[in-house]
Amino acid sequence: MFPPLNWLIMRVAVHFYSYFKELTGCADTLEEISDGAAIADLQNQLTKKFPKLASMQKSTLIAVGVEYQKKDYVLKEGDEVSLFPPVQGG
Amino acid sequence: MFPPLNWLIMRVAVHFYSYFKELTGCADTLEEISDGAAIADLQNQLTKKFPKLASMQKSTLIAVGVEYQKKDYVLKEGDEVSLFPPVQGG
Amino acid sequence: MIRQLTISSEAIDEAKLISERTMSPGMGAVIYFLGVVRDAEGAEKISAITYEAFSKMAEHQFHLLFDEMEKRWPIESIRLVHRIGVVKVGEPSLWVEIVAPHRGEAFAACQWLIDEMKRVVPIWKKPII
Amino acid sequence: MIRQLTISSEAIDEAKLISERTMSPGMGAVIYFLGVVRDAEGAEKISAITYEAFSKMAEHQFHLLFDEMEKRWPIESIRLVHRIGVVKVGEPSLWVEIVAPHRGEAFAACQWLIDEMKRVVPIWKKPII
Repeated sequence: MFPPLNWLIMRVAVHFYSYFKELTGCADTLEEISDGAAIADLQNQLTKKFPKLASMQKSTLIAVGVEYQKKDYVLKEGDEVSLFPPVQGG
Repeated sequence: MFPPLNWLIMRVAVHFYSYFKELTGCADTLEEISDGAAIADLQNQLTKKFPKLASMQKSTLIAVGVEYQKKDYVLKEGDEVSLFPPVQGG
Repeated sequence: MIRQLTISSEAIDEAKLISERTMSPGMGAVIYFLGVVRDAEGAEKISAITYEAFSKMAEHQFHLLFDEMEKRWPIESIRLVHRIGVVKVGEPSLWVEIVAPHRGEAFAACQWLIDEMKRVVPIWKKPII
Repeated sequence: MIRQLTISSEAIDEAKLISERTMSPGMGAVIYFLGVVRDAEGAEKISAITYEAFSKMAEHQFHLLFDEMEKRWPIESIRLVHRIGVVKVGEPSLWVEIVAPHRGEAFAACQWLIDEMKRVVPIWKKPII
């Protein structure tokens, strides 16, 4: 009666922009994370994988889809999360 | 040894702009006024000649040549004085 | 500071004015304002406005304002065209362009210039019904 | 409110944008801002800037700003072009135009939009030496 393990794990796509791509060495990554995890948890996981992100943690902007979200946003299976530095248009 | 009378009188050209031309019925007038007279004196003289100017006295702007001047400006022979209502460019 | 001032009854030709813009490589901002004759003055519908200028004084007063702008802001160029005579509804009566290093000073200078113009430059309007 | 938003690597064509302007007879003010790539970032001389956008989100965030502008000011039209990719020194990266009844709201809205854009619209720049 126990659900299979993969029911407790969800996958979220993560995209990096601007010099975050240089800090991580990639533009995208697919992360597996526990069901119910928030953005803060995902960020901790990403910082372990890409240690250079740590220095930017305070100024990192985070979006899910096309909306800004805060660190307490609870992730859902299939979310598209974007991490990027302060914007500089114009 | 008395100077002739016309030494004590000076002539100033007066120009009207905008609806001041309609109030006075003319664009220009040549005024004779006592030597040493100020703009305030000229304005009194003009108000007698063109009574419709009286209602605008407080909002009248006054220039001598191309510079704004106040009512205490002492006129000189040959001055070109302009009287007009508040400006409305743009 | 480049200054170009035109007070004229000719129609304002935006495309031509834009093609004549010069800008050095340190400049980052161009602000451009167009004042257009509206179809109403207060409650009354109008078809045009007649602009009258005391041109010699208007030019002098504009240059006093440009002098002040040059002291206040690091502007590279100010170009201004004020149309006089009959200007129909929908046609521009005023075109102002400021070129400056940054947008902050360009916006500030442009707004200041238009506000001051409306205070001191001897130009008047008369609506045509 | 007319909205026209373009995020594109094509060069900004001011003359064409101006020729496409529409304006109803109650409108009295057009503000137009051009942001141009300067030859220096801080102390360093540069030759160009590469602009990168998260385009889908940038468009959404621009439209949220336009929604807010529509609530705040009686604007008839907002048109904005942001160039992405390599933009050389002296070339425009941003063009914004606001059409409104009066200059006060046009200036306020234009400045607000550019300030907010620089806060929330996901576009970044990278200088090229």
